[in-house]
Amino acid sequence: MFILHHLWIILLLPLAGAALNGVLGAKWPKAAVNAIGIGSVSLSFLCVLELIREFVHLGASQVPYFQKYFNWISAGRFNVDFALQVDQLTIVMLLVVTFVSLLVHIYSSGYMAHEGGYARFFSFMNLFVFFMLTLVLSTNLILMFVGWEGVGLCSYLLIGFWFLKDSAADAGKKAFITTRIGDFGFTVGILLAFWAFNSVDFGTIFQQVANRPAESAAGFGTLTTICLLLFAGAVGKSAQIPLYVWLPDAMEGPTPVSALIHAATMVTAGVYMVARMHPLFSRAPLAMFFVAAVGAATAFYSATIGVLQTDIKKVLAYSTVSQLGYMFLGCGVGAYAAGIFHLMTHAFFKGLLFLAAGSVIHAIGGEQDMRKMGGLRKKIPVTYWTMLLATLAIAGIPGFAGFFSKDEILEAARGGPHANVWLWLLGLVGAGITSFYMFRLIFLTFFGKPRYDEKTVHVHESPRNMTVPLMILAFFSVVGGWLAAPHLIGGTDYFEAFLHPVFASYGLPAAVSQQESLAGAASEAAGIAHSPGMELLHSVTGWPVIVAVLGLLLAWWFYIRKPGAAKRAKESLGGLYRLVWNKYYVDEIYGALIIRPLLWISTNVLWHGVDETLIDGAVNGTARVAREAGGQLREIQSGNARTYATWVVVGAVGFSILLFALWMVR
Amino acid sequence: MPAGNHLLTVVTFLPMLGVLAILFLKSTDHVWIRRIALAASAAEFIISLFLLRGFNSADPGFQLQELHDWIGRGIRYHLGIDGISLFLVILTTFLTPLAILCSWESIRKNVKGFFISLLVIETAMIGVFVSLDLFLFFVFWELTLIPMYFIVGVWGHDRRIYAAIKFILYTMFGSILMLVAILWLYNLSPGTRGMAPTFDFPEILARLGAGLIPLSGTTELLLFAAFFLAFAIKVPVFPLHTWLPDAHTEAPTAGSVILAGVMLKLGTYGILRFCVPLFPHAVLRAAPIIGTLAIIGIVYGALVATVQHDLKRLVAYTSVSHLGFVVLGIFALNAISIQGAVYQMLNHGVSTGALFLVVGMLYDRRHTHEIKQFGGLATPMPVLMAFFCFIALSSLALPPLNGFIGEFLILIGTFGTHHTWAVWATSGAVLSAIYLLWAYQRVAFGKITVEKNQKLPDASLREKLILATLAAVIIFMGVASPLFTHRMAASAGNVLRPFNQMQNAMRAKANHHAALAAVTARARHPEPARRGGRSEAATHGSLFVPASVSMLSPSAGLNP
Amino acid sequence: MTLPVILFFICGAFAVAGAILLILARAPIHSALALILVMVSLAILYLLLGAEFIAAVQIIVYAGAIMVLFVFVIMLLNAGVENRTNWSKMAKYAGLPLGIFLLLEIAHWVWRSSVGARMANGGASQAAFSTRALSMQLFQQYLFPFEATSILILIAILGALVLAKRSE
Amino acid sequence: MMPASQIANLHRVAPEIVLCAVGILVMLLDPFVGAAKQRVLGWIAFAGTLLALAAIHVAAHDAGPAYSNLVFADGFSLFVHVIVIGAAALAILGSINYLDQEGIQRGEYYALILFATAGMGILGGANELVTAFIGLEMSSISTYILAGFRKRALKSNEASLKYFILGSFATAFFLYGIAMVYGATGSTEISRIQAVLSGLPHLPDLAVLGLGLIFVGLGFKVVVAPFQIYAPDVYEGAPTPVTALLASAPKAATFALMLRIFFVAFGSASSLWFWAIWVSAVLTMFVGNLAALVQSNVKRMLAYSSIAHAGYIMVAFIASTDLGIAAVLFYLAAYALMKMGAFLVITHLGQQGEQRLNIKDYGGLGMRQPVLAACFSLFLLSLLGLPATAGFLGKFFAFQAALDSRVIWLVVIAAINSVIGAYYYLRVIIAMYFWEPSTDYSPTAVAPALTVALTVAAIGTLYLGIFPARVLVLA
Amino acid sequence: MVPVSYYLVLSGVLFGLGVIAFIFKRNIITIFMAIELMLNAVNLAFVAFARAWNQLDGLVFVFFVIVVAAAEAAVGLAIVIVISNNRRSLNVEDVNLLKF
Repeated sequence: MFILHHLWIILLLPLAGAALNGVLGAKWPKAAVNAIGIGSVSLSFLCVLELIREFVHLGASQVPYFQKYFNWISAGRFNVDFALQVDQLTIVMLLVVTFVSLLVHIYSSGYMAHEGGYARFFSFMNLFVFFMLTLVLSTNLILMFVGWEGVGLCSYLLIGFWFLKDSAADAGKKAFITTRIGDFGFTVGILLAFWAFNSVDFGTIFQQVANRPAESAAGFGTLTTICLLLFAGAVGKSAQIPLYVWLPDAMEGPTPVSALIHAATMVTAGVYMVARMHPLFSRAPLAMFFVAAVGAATAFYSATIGVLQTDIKKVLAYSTVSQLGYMFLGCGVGAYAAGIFHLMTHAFFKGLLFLAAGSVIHAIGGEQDMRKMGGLRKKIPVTYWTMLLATLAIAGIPGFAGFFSKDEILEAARGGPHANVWLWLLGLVGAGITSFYMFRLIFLTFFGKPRYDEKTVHVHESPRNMTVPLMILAFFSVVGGWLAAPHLIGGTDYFEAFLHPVFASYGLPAAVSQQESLAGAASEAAGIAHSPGMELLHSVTGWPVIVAVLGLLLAWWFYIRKPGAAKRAKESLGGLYRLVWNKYYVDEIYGALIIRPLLWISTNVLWHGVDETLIDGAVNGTARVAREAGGQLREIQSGNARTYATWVVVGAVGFSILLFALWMVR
Repeated sequence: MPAGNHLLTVVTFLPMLGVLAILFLKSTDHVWIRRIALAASAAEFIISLFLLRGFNSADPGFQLQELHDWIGRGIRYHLGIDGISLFLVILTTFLTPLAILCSWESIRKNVKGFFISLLVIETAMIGVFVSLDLFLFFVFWELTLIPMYFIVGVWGHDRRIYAAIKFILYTMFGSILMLVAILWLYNLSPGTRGMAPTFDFPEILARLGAGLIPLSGTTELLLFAAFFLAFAIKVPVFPLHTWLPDAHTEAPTAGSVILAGVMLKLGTYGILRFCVPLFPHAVLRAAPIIGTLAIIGIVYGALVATVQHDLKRLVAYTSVSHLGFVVLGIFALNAISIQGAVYQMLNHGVSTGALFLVVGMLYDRRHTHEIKQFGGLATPMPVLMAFFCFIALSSLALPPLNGFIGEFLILIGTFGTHHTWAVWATSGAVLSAIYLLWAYQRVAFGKITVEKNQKLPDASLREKLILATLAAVIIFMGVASPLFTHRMAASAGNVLRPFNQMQNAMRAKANHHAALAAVTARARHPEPARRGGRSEAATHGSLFVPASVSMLSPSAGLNP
Repeated sequence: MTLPVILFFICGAFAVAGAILLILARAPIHSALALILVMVSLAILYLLLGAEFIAAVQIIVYAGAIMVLFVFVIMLLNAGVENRTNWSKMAKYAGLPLGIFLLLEIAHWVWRSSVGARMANGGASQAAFSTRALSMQLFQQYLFPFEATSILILIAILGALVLAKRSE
Repeated sequence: MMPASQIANLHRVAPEIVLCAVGILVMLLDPFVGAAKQRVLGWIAFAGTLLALAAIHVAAHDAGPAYSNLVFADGFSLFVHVIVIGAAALAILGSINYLDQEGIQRGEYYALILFATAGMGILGGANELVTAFIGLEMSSISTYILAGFRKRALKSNEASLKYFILGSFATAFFLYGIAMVYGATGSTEISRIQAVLSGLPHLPDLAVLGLGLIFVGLGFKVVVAPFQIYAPDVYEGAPTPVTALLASAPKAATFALMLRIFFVAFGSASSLWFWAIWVSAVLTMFVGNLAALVQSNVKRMLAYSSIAHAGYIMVAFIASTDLGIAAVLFYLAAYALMKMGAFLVITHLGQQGEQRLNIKDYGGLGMRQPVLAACFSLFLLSLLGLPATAGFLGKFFAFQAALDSRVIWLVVIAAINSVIGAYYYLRVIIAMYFWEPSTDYSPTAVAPALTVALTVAAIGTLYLGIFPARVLVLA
Repeated sequence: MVPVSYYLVLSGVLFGLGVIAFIFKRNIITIFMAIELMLNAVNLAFVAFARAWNQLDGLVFVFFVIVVAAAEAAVGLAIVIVISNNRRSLNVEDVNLLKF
């Protein structure tokens, strides 16, 4: 029970690593930096494994397991402890975070080998891990917010890692500020939550809502308001419409960063938060619908953008946005487990995709534009195969991890407690598009003729410390989903079963039962008799699979079979094409509607107008008036004695009149 | 009452010893002048730490009091501290050595005068924080002006004279009216029982509390206005802030540090110490307006800061924004938000002080504040820029750094009494990210645009020392906030006592049912409660019932 | 219309006439003469009021010494006719009305004053003030101011000396 | 009369006697002391003032009415004596080198100062209007002469002339006022007047007229609007030490008389003169401060500022309570000190022929002559009313007294005025410290006599500012 | 039977004329005369009141006033001489170096 009692160790290790590398690393050799950077993360990964071992021994009553360390904030009624908690959900997240980041760290040691600021990079990465773990382990909203903002900070620092590039610096800033806008909602949500429940501890809050009925879907009840506000934070952090704009730009950062932060972990924080707050969300149907709707819309919308991207990383970025959409869709329709499940699988395959993409870029000397690639299949086999597996996974081809998770989500969307057929459709089409652009990516990159200059660029497979992580991740992208496999043949979904206690507790009684009978409900909706074989058959021939395959074929048609077709389609589509090509002009619209007006007003109206003209004008004006008056008064002092005498007489007359007036009044 | 120890007197006047010592030095002997100044302020800091030992955090009243007859006519030499002033004193003694250190080399002209001014101003500021006699308070209050006037006017930059005169006239205008109010209060102080008139603050407070001094609504409002105006100008609250950017831009680094770090707090401290407890009814009547002004200040300051070309001016405007939070926290009249306000004062002192130090270090190297002149500095001076980044983060209230705690406490507390206020204020938090990061990016990131910046020296050991100290404090205050808040809790509650009394009175009148009590509270309450009520109704239609009681009572935080 | 009344009006008329003449005359010397006229007529009024001593002093010191001094200075500096410059607009326009107003105001209030109603001549106790009593009063009751005046005269002498002496 | 009482009489006017005696002595010595040695007379005169200060103690030990109630030697008048004689002493110290530098070193000068002081002493102690009048004339006439003491300087002549004609003009009003009061009450002795007036159901018309005219005369001497009109010219034209004396001492003495007349004699009619004072106080403050804003000649600027200060004193005056009296006296003391100090500094800086009076000439003084500049700043800040200086407490008690008798708006106006005033005092400080040193002149060392004077003034300013208790008790 | 008020009115008139004279004469010497005129008016008033109250004090005052007048005249004329030595004009309006 050592780690359970000393959860803080898991946090402290990466923090220490960050501190060491950050303060001293600059002067150390790479080896030492690696030792500290990677060492700390691997240690905390081991801790997590040990933690799991200890965790399984806990009785159900002891979960979630709390551990309070010290009182962090205390003013009046407002008390926040630095306390950590562990439950199944935490375990999953811990596992994903530490595992993926360990791999990414290892990968980076190869990828960043030739970059300046090596130590800085690792210290930031470690710091990120620290904050991410804080976020996951926290027992109250405030502590969660610490992690929440902390990962944002690290993402800011890492996106802008190559700060000499203005684009990178801009991207970092954009990321931080955009997410901050979401955090505006998140903060207010916390405020509201505190005044509604007089506490910010998950436990206490859940206790209080436990015996509350669900609010009506019509009005903005307290819970609904809180949930919506919190969700605003998630929208920012997890790059959903309308705040997704920062994520594509975030690709300015080094590829490992994109893999770890902008694919596997940080961006999923929103999903985790929603899942964590499920007792509230489950009681706020309106909020639920909102989450689902935003998720589905994003899933579809950014998939469409992904279709036309030519920068390999941008494609992945939009696909990430889209996949996050699926996770929210899952949570939104009440299938939290499915959402988290997808979170995990996505962490594997999307992490892999990014790393592989990085390896590709690494291989052909920093080129990111797919139009300048092609035919790499032979040259970098490891990368190719691993990437292909990941693609199959994300496309949802049966048997691969993505298939299981995405399938669950879509089923829930169709037949779940909060099912909504339109959202399901959106998701479905999105899935099709996903597989299309992913295979487009594969074909453009690895097939066809080399479109790069073979004389200057000599392609080479990446070093071992990069390829090994790829392989490991590839393995998990394949098997990662099998936890749920039995479910296909009517058996239990082990993953869901594992998380069940979390989502059952405080859940609405109704919702829980639906949770359990989810699969059944879904299959009933499909209207097919219960027999393992049929189940399997149905699942593997279900709509998702079909659209996935369609997407694959379409991509094949466009980029292998008839390479010219793409161009023709482009001509025929014209306007629509340009719209999508320019990402629906969203950045431009934001710029024109929000940013530039704001700056203009601040400069001309507020600063020059109010500050300088109005207020200072008034201030200096009074001063001028005083001097003017002085100037006038001194004129009286004409220097002429007769004038003076007259003034004396004026005084005499004036005062005598005054006196007599008062005298007669009496 | 007056304990035997004279710790406070020592703390207050120790710097003057330094001044004396320096006076005896030849004005050319810069080295020793600096050393003595530093030694004096450092000793001052250490001694001030003893306050913590003597301080009993359970006691809400004034402690370590000293009381001697002085001028007579109710004017006495009365010192004392409570949880609110305690840390402000320490903040002062903490920042002054840093200010001295940072002007170690940058001040070349008339070194003697400069350090004397710094020490004098330290004494004056501490005096303001510890004096419990309105007269004494006013004396110190005015005394802070002249040294700062000289610091800005003599060692400042190009438009220093304009800035100096603007600063001093602005402030004097406010304070002179406060003097009138103080005298007026003195004349009222005999009260119904015809007791001896007095300037003694606790005494007056007691008499007011006991209802011995009948204050008509208008009188109270006028008095409040006079006091508040003086403090508002100092803070500065929104429409009265225009002296601040000029003063900051023109002041030398140390001047800005002291000005932003401590002098602005004199205003907020004054509000908290005098305006609120003395004139509760007036406060309740004025709260809506002032709260609005504070919020305008928050957003306005942030927006204007965003578009500044001059780094120092930018930081100055951030002060407007941050102190808007403090004022908001105070006038939310809620135990949490008030503790937050006090805490935020300290944070702002540390963070903004640090920001000004960094800006000053840049100035020492390049002799300009123009952001255009910088750019890409992260390459030649990584360490300095790292500190800059860190400080900026603390200033934009990134958890778990100090700024976050203060800001969040204010927001939490404010939300309890006025939803919309808190929501607006939160937007300020978002904006702070924008202006700070943008500024930081323009200074630190990108390629080096100006040739001169190619090989600027990175932070020297002295500078590293200064900044490291501040960074440490920033983290410490972010992690160990209870060490502070526990000591201020009682006093912060004390500030609200009059309001609780009012509220209890209302409770008594209405019947027990919470909701009804709330309703009557609205009915009997002057403006703010009603406003609060309306706004909240406006924002969240059918908002939760249980919290609504605490929402109405201005002192929700106090009675758990 | 008894003798005192007639006398009063004659002298009063002369006095006022002299005052007006003083204003109108352009040559200082004429003004001086006009002033002497005023003083003499006042001296007569003093007699009428039974203040012989004062009347005498009035003639000797005032009309005699002081005015002689004036005339002497006028001659010394042979001050010609004054050119009536009017650079002081204030005096030009506001002076006369103000002066007249003041005059009338004072006249009005003293006229309707209760004290004024008493009889100055021919009433009860019309014995002339005795110079002896006056001197007693002066040297006992008012000894201190009297001594002070001596210093005053000293100052005057000193001043005249300091100022008028041709600066070396 | 009985010798005992005779002696008592002498005791009670001891200061005046001393002053006059020393004055006469100086005057007599003048011819016998060589032109080179004349400055000795200055020291003698100074000794005389010290002696007079000692004599105040004599008077204090045997206080009471003297010379059939014509003069009083009560605490009040003694306090005024201290102020007046102290001011005279400082002025003399300030003069010694000045006269050398101007080449007008003359015994008469000191004699006149002493006589003037004696006159003011009488003024301060007078309990009878005609006696007061004599005292007034003593001080006035000698100051007329002193004002014109730089005979070759046209400005000095002009100052003297204007001061003289307007002064005697005002005096005539004052005198006519006395006559009216005498007519109304049959007496000129203040205590008797009070008795008569308080006996009457309401004020007789003649008394009202008299009050008005007396206010003209005294207002002229204490320099309140609209009778301030002559002051700037005279103060600017007169030799600076004389200006220092003019600005401080007569004001104090005249205010003392004014207190007696208004509070005692016309105490029953306070509701009448209240508004007269109110109006003139407001006018005075605004005229003084606003006009001072635009002056570039520091001496003239200080002249205007002394007008403004008369206004503040009026604010204390209006309280018409013991608190008010104390406030007035304290203010007078503080004011005398700081004004004297300020003018003495100018005396030194003016240099030969009083040329360097423009604010430009003060540029960078802080670097050139730090100590002197520091002194000057101290006086200016005190005039400005900065805490821990005499000036602040003066204002403070003034406001306090006024507020105590519920004269709120006047106080607010005064407060605002003191902010306006701050500007021009600070301007000088700006010149001294913020400007680059003006190099076109060579700073001259401060003479010992002046040093003593300045030190006394500075220390006094601080002392009154920080430990006023003792003085307050006296006041 | 002449009431005191007659004398008072006369003195008032003289005083007023004195004031007018003071304002309207340009020649410094005549201005002094105006002052003397005013003082005479004062004297008349004193004497009249002395009569009204049947007191000697009034007369004593007159005596003092005359002395003061003499002293003033002496000094004043001395000043006049200085002025006319330094600037060859006796017009008071020429004396305006000091202004504003």
